[in-house]
Amino acid sequence: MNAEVLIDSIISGLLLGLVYGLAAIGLNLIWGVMKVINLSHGAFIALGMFSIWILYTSFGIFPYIGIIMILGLGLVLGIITYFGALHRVIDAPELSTLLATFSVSLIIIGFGTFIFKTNPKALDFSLGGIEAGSIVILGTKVATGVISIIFTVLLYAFLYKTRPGKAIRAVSMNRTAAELMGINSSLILALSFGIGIALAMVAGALIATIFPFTILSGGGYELKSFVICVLGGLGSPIGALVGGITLGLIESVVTLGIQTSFVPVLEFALLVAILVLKPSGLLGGK
Amino acid sequence: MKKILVVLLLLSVLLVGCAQQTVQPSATSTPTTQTTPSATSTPSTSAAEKILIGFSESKTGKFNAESKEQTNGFLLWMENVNAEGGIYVKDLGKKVKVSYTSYDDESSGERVQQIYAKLISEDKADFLISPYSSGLTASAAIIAEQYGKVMVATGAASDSIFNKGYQHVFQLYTPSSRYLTSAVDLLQTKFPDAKKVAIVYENSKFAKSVAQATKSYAEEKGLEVVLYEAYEPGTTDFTSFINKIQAANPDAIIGGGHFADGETFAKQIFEKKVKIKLLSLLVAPAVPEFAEIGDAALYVTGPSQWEPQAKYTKEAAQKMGVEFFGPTVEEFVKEYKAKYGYEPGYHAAGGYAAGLILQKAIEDAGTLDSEKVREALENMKVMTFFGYLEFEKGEYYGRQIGHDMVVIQWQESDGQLKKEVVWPETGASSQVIAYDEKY
Amino acid sequence: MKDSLKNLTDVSLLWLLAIIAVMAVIPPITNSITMREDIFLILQYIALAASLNIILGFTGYVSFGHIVYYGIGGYVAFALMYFYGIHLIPAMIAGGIVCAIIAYLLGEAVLRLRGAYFAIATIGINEAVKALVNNLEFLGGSAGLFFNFKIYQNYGGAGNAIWLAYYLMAILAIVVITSNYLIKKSKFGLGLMSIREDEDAAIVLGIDTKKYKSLAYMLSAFFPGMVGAIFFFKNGNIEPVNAFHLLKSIEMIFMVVLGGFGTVTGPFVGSLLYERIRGLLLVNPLFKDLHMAVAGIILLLLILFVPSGVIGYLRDKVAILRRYVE
Amino acid sequence: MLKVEGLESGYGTMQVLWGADLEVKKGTITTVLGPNGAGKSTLLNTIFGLVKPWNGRIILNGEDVTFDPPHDKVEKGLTIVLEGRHLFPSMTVRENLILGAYTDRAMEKLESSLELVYSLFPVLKERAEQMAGTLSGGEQQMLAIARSLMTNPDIVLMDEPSQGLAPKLVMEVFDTITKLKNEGLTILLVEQNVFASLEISDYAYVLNEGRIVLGGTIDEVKDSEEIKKVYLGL
Repeated sequence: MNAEVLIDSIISGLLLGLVYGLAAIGLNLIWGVMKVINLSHGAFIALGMFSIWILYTSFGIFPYIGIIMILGLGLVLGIITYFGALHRVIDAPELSTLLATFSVSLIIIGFGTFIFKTNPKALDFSLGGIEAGSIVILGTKVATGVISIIFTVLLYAFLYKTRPGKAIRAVSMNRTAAELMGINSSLILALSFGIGIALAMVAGALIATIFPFTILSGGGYELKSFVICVLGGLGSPIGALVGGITLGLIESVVTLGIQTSFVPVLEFALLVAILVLKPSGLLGGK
Repeated sequence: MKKILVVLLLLSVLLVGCAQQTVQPSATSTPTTQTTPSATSTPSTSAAEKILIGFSESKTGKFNAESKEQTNGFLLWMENVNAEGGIYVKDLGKKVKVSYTSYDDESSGERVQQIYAKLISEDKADFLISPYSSGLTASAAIIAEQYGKVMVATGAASDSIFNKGYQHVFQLYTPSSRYLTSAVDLLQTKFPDAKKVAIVYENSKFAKSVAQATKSYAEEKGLEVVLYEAYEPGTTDFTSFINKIQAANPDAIIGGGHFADGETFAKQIFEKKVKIKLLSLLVAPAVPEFAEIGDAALYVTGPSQWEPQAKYTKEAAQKMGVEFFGPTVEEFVKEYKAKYGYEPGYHAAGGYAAGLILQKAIEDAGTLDSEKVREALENMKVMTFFGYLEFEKGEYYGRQIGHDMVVIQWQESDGQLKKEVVWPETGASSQVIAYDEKY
Repeated sequence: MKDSLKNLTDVSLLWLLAIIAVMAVIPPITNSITMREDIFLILQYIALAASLNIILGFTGYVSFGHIVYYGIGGYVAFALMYFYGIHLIPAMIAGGIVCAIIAYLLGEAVLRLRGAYFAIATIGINEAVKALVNNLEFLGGSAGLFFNFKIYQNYGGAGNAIWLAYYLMAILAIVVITSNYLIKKSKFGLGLMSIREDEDAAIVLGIDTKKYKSLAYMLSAFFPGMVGAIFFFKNGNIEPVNAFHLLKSIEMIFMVVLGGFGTVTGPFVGSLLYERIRGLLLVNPLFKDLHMAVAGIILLLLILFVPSGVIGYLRDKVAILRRYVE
Repeated sequence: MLKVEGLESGYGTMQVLWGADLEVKKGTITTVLGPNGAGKSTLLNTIFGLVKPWNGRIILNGEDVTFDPPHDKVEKGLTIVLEGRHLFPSMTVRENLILGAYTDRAMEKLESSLELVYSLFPVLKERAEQMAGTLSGGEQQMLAIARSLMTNPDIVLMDEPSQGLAPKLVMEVFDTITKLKNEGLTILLVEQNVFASLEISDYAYVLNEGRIVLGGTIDEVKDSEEIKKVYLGL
């Protein structure tokens, strides 16, 4: 092993981690605001992948423009899903929300399998790359990393600078108090869920620009998202990004030292250990 | 709201009613296709009206795509046979038409035994075809064996099913132990300077057994295996893995797993400009969608059970001194295209061949009796559009020993990516090109 | 415990056991293989759902990766039979015991977590164990283990071996349902339910919640371990992807919720209904290609409109049932 | 200004209010007294809409608002200071206050409301950039009241504002309430602290077992046998 390999692995881990982070951010936002573990997260990631695939292959829309359309689509779908599947059970014990979101996942995957089968798809699309010795950094990966950062920054600006963003934060801290301020908490919850879903779909679309996928691909990212959220602290959007980068680095750098197939053992063992020892995440204060 | 509740409740009560019915012998779920009203007595003793073939297919879940192709192939065969009046059964002195019954196994092992038990004891299937994939076939085999029903296994390449003492399971596919050995042969013949191989595989049942066999074969042939490592199913980023491979500096990379990981792996090897003579991957290159990755697919090779360009001809059969049975490759491809609108892949060919081989065995045996048909299969040596087929009689009873893999390579002609058969040399449609020629 | 034994005469348990027993003897009487396979699956579901009910229904802890115990039990028993030729029955019991021990150890850590945190941790445990077994070469790694058909000769042939598995599953289903009932009727069960309603209040009442939760978790792991042992014995091979299939975990939860969370009859009714709904969806020409989506819609409607499950709903609406249905 | 007629409500299947009637006149402080468990908090929560009314009518400024959700009532000039404060702990004091002015109605007056609040509670101005969760108990109560003022209300419902505070702070809270009245606000107060609340109120009602058993001007109530028996121990 030499320095070049190590540097290459760190860069690729970092870029991959940013995508992982974006995939997990929606999950974490929804958890933070609604205290709901969204088991339809993976299904919506897959939906994002197929949306960009349809936009690109059928309508010839440039993927990074398509992402904006998908953001809107995700927002609408998320809000519909909230009122259709979650609104009635939002105050029920977590089992109800777990199963409600899982049933949404079944519905999406069910129709998805019917329409798309489980054939893998890929976007034949390239932005070139940067080369230095044996280090190759792909344009699409860099773009994906940059877009992930942009979306995270935008999300933070939205949460801290805008009126609905502040309302989301208020609702996440204390729903009753938010109601006292005249905030329609149902609308805010729906909005949060919509944003969470929109981010999941955008993440799916971005992943589709770098990796092949099937309708079932979302499941893997959903599980990874759990690990990421726990690493970075459940409920904290920025934590998701940090957790994502941590996971990306673990996957790319640790792989150099151990048998690759042991990485998931490490990841999930870490998930359980952190939950038990430090539930606020690696970064969390308390 | 109240109304919905009531409706749901009624629905539930109705379902409870249905559920209780399971307990009564009469009512069970109906098969997906309507078959003969009832075949109460065993077919071998009565003048059978129809030959019923039973199998489970994966209409949902991860095997959905492959299984669908397999069924398509089978249905085409059934259509063809029935168009000619059916299979000629000598004992009955007439042709008997074929029908089938199938259920969805959801790509999961849980239901397979239930389905095969139902096919045998309730639907009275005369013969069985395996589910798609080795794992599901292994579960089904126990039931088939227990009731002495012949099961033709297609879409199941594992060797390990066949040293478990089964006497009624016959494999169509080249077993996994020989999946990538042709790639090793190809490498040694065409690139004699290449000495170092990296064998990397997906950590799953199928890929692992292929990799194990390939490793010992490569070492036996005097190649140096410089890296032998697995990656997790569902891996999407191979960057570090490829770094590891590059550090070992191989002349060829052989391995892979299933489609998605294979496609990703190939794409990322290209992106990292890995300099090797041969890249040979399981499953992915043989699938038409592999072309979606564009330039990355160029010069990638992979084993395939069957290709439309395959040269399994009557002349070849004559040369070997065996019978040629069923349609020619061209006929099969043409008919399949006409019926489904696209070129068949090997899963579809396997599905057709499963029916074909049963037909041949029944005609040879001249009866529908399971044991006689089994003997016919045991002694069968036949060339078909799918290739030469023969089954092992020894420790691995029923394992395929006749059929060979072809190696395909994605090459360019007129700016279009096209699959070419590059191995075995006798059936090759084009010469193999070194992988690093593309850079 | 004495009290609960006295209550054994209660109608609610008796009719339930009677139905299961009647159901279970039909295949041997009619000698129908199809029915045996159908009912085997239903019995397996009943045993799994009722096991999960102990921790999920009574205690209110959402064990989302509960299938891990089915897989561990299956692997332990399979390995004992495969490597040492041990008979199914002791191997099965060993599988159950190993699961209970693992549940005790893991419980020490994860039972401190509440709500969704616990649910995520159990998913993590399942995935970690699956990934680990995938890498354990002596258990065949990702390829799993595979019986030789000859192994069934020790049981008088494959036919007898499968019947043995069937009877064991029937007995197990009855045992799990009975233990559900005993728990519900006991002081222990009352303690569990107080944890479900308000864990802090339960502590204030002087309930040793730690011990109670641990015991409930061990019990609810013990039975699935044995179920896994029987299933994989009959299946003839075991692989990580089948043994630790997260979707099956969710199926278990679905059955408990469908029938009625925290009731004794619920898991039974839920399993029966679930199996039938699936059976209908799978073969109905209208739904067969969309059965997953239809299942999702049904599940959603259930969660939204009948959250207490079929039994819970009936008990609420039909007063007389309260006396006869537990 | 606010009129409640035959109000019934409860939790699940348990009825708590059994037909409460009361009226709050503009520019006054009205107190609801009653023993523990009489349903005082439920009454306020039902008026505000946090607990759904089962029966009866709530009329605000002549408009029937019985089944309006809470956020709509805020838009119509009603607000509540809940028992237990309900702040946004990881937002700054200033952010808490600004969120108080979330509705369109409140937005218009954001600047003047803020000025008013800072003049009433100078301490909040000093701590404007501090996280709300780090304030002392008394300061948190001030912030809760201040934040409710930010909604630009006509009428403020207050649930036990003095609960859990040191005696000195209790007096401060009651002073504040009087100041609010002087600013022209209408206040409906629920209190355990009978003496202090009677001191500042114009009208009082006595709630017992979910029903209003007595009501009138402060003097009428003070002199009634009922109140003497229950509270004054005479």
